[in-house]
Amino acid sequence: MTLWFVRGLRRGVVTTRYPARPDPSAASLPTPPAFRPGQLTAGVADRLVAVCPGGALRRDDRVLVYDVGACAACGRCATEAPHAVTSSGEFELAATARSVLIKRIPLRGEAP
Amino acid sequence: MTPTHLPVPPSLPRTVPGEVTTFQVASPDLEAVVRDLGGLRLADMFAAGSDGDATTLRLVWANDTAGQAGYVITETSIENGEYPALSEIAPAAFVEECEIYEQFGIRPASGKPLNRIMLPPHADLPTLGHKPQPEPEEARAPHIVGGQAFEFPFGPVRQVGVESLYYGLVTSGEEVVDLYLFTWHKHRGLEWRLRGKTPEQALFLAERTEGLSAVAVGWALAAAAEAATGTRPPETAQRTRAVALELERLYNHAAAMAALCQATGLAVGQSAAEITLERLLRLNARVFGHRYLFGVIAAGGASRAPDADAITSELPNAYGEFKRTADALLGTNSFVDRLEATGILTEAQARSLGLVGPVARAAGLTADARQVPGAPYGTGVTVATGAAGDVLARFSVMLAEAAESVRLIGEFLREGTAAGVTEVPRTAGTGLGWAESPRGEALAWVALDDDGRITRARLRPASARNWRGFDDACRSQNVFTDIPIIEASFWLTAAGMAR
Amino acid sequence: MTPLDFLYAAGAAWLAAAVASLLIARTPAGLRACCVLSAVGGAAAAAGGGWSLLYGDTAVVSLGGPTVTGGPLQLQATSLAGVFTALLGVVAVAIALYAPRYHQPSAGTSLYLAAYNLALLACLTVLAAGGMVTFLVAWETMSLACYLLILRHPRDLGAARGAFWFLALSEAGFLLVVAAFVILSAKTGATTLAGIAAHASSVPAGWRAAAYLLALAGFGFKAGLVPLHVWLPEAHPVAPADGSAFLSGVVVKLGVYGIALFAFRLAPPAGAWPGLLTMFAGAVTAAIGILYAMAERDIKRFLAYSTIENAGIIVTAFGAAMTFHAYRQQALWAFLLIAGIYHVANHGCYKTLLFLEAGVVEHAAGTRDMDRLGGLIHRLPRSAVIAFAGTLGIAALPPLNGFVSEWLIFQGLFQGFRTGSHLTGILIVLAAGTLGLTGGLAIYAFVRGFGIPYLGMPRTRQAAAASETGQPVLGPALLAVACAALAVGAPVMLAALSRAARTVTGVSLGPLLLPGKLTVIPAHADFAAFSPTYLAVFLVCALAVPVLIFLAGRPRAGSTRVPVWDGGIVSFKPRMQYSAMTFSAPTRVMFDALYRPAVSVTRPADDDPAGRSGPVHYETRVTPVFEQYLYRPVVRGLEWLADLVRPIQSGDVNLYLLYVFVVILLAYLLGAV
Amino acid sequence: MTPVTAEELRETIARQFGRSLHIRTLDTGSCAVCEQEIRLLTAPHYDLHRLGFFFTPAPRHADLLLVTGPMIRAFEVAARKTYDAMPGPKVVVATGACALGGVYPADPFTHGTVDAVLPVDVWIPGCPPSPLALLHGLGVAVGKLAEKVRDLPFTAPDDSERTRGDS
Repeated sequence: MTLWFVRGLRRGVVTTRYPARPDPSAASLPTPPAFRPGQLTAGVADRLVAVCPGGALRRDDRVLVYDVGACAACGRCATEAPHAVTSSGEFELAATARSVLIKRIPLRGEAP
Repeated sequence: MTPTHLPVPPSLPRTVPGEVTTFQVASPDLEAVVRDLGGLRLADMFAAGSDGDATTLRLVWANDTAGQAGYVITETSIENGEYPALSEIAPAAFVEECEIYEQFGIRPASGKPLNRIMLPPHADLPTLGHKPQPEPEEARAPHIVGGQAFEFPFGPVRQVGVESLYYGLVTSGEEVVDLYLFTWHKHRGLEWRLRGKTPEQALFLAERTEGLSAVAVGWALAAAAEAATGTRPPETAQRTRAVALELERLYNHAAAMAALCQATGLAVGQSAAEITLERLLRLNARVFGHRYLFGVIAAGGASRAPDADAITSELPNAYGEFKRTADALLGTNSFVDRLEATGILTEAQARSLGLVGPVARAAGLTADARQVPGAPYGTGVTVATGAAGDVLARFSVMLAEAAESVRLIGEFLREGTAAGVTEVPRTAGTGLGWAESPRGEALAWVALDDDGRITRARLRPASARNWRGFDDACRSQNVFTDIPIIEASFWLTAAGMAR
Repeated sequence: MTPLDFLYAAGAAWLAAAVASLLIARTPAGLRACCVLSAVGGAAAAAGGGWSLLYGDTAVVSLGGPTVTGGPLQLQATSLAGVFTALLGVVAVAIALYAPRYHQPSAGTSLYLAAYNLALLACLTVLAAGGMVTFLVAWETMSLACYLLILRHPRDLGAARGAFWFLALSEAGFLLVVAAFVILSAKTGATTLAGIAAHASSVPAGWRAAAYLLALAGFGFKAGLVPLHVWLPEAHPVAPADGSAFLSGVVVKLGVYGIALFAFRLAPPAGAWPGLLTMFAGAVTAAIGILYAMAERDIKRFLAYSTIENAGIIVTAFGAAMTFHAYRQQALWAFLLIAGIYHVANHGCYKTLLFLEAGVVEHAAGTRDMDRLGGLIHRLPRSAVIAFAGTLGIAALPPLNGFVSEWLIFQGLFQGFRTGSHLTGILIVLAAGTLGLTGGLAIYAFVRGFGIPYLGMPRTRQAAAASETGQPVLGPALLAVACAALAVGAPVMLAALSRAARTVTGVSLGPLLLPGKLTVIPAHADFAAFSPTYLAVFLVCALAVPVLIFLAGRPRAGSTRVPVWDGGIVSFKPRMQYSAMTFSAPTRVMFDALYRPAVSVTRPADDDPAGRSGPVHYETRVTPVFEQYLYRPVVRGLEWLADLVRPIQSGDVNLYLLYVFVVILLAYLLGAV
Repeated sequence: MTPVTAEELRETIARQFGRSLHIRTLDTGSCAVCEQEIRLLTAPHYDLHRLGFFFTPAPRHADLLLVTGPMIRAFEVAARKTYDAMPGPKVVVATGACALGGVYPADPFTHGTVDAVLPVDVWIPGCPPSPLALLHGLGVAVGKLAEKVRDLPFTAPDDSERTRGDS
């Protein structure tokens, strides 16, 4: 046991300070996409909807309906249309209502 | 892979190194062929076919002898819903016999009772073939406990942070008399879902079949699709996959180490192992953008390139941490004593049940899908084996494999890795794919239609194989407090078994 | 007016009950009438016994001239027998309240009741015997009556077997007892017990020791000292519930009484070793008794083994008392005698209670096999409550009575150092250690003995369908009350017992034992002290607190009833509970040297490597060591002897005439000399 | 227990379990990765206990049910039993894309989402949600951390140069 004790002392504290302070390791986590409305034509949107494996994307006429909850952050959409999709960098996504997680993103040429 | 007719009795070996050889076997000859192929390992067995009447039974055999490692598939079309009882000859076939019965309603001729494997007894679920009619009574696994023993019900809701799984632990109060387990609480019908999907779409689910070996299962499925369509992924992409696979092995073995410490109640060791594990997971995130390496494998290649600098800068420290923890554990008697002579599986048991991975290698077998000649591994993998077949042997095998993984990652990075995909043509075909997951050989077999969509996909993660050795390992035990240790040393998932 | 008069009344009532049972017990009303008679007798006996504690020994009364007993019927109510007599009375009343609902009126029942009342009478006579012949005749009558009582169902092979075990061992014991008495009366020239006691000093130490050892063995057969205990687990299950209750509650205690008679009253053997030997025998009996109880799943066999254990505890106390006497520790001598007798009373009450409840369970659920019962607390709530009281008592848990007497015994043993001899002190404390182990195992055993049948969910359909309508309640309830009284009223009981002990030992312990009103001190003020009464009151209050909290908090917390948490399995089967045998598996593993268990497993995995699942069967059987390695050889030897002497029985008349002639000739020759 | 709105519930939780909330996990068909992340919450790097959260194996002692997986229909009985076995007030947290309906549709095998069977109070997206995300979710569940996602648009300015995530 002394062996373990000494090892523990030598390693020191590894515990994150989150949520008091941000945690650097969050930078490399996969995060859900963010969309560039300017690049989102209906065609692009349809391609994204088609490629999304989890059914997180849906096109509702001139709006891209994005369900953050259903998104697995697999990155297929970003691969499909790099110019229109980037990474949101958000990982604190917990919501107290399911509806909060459903985002409506206007397509190009539409007022939000 | 040209189907040839197999003379009976043939002369071994018939496996072409690194290749998949396919034979047509007439249903009457099947029994003789299985006897004759006994020298090989029955790696998998599954049925395919639209609706029962034209069902084809496929047996996948693996040759594990280094240098000539390869696979044999025997195809047999089943008439009149019966086939010879292969589990009488090769016990490894039993679980698959039960699965096939549940899914296609065709059963071994012996007429002996079958276990309930996939489909829960209290639900009516769609199946791949037509359902067994009428709903079989004996398939409900008559677990009648008599005399002075009682069934210790364990699960499905078990301790915190573990998967849902049910043990029926038959005990006399002290020793383990018998043990059986159900995983159908997690049956998600994945093989049923994969029908009609393109390989690329299928990968999304394949990675989530057994998330802790996402790369291996994904790779196996991708490789199956590539074999079916004759696609050759770029060498660099192959090596990328291999880097991901070895990283997966590393973090899984670290996790197994933590689980072993937890099972033996060594809290300090558990913390140390978890620190190692977390560092490896963060490394994964830095290297491939996902802690569990989802989305690395793509049909026809790899969709992400590894961050080589991250590996070269971080992996040595992380592995050093791993190594120091392992050494400290092996120097802790209270830990090692619990592992020694616990959960023994003999080589004979491991062979007859067709076990794979560290479990089989700890018992002295050499089954390792990385030995199969071809990209990216070539023949450069040294397979670590043990002899004792107990938990300690499994642990040692895992440690040796971790070291080997680090070496391999270094080599692959030197030889060059990159993202890159060869387009998978939309053509019909069938193909077998494999990859050595941390738990052992993961297999996948797909049949594609002319549109390149899956008509039948068979996923066989290592867990689907190794659970069947678990109850034997437990039964070798005289106190049931050792079961958590055995479970940790197997390091399987219910998700992979249930699919 | 003396206690003896009560005993006459009791005897008369029981005699009447015996006769009446033969005549009128074939109808329910008649059955009740007989039981009323029997109860009256019981009440009288209880009163007489209780009084004789305070009264001291009465004079020896000789009834009639030469009677059937071959001499006058000599009677005497002694304070040593007082507790036993009172216990006999209480048990008789309880059984009388129980029997009418337990038995169906029938010819068999009337015979049974006759035998039972006769047995009561015989027991009373044994306890009130003033003369040696009276004692022996009564003793033998008791054995025969009990034999008939065990043979309630003569057709049943098991019953015959059990009854035969009982009779054979009783007779063997009887011969030894006769021998013991003959030695004493020959050496003292007295035939009354009082006379023998008076001239005991004239008996050479060797003869005293011989007499005592013979008595210890002889009465040991009845008291169930290991290895003379084998009849209990055989006879108890086959007798009717009240019959086995009587056997355990009274008959076994008479064996203990006999030992006490020789150890303390008639001719106490000289030296320390007889005491140490007795103590050793008692400790071994206690440990082995409880260990075998752990391996039983039949409630009655289980209780029978626990009776053996308790007899062992009592005898240990007596042995230690004798040892202290040998070392001139008169206070502890009397103290341990009191403690032992107190335990007699306690065990008499709760063991009778438990046997009666076993009868209720058997009638309600149709089986005595714990592994086929379960959940009875919902089906038989009254019976469960009463049985729980008895269980607390026998597991020696406060606030009930078993705790008091065992505490006294332990306090006595812990003072082994007062003997001054290191070796003896260590031996006594070792005995205490053994009793400690026994006590622990007893709690374990009775958690099992109550938990498996009464708690959990029913394991069979019969158990699920059990109902307590028409089941007897009063008798066991009375005993439960007696248990509580013996706990709370411990000071009173101890005061009376110290009076009795003064008559027997001449040591007046009163102030030493009970300095205050309710505080008990184990013979030496500087050692320990406790108050059973306060403890009982305190515990009851302590238990009341959570109840009150619950009642107080109930209205606010909107409580919802949900099923037991079962890990979320689809169907929770009764087979998934601890069973009696699995619960005691750890002991079986720990003490397998004693049990020598034979295990047999059948499971599909053994013949089918593929892992095909199927029915699993596991059996473990404990080897009956004593039957196998001790009694079987003896029986074989007897058979061999019988074969040897068979030629004498040729069946030839002339040969028999020759025997007669030779005998007469010898007689003449002897006369001539 | 009397039905309360999620808001009241969270207040109760924050008041009653502010410093000691006991968590029971429930796997309704996950791929074993969410379980791994949950196990890591007690690992030194994240050390859940410092925030007053504790894991308990017994639902009887649990205040919060951390549900992963798409709610297999065959598992529904067990899920309900577990929920019923918990004393009120209780919080249900659906964890991971499976539990939120992102991987499996509602079909004969699965319900597809957890809230089809249990009344979910907090949703934690992610496949798998990293331990940090889980910590945040638990903080939100007890009302100690703000739910940021409510105001996140998930849109990016067009003229921003390419950031991480484009490959």
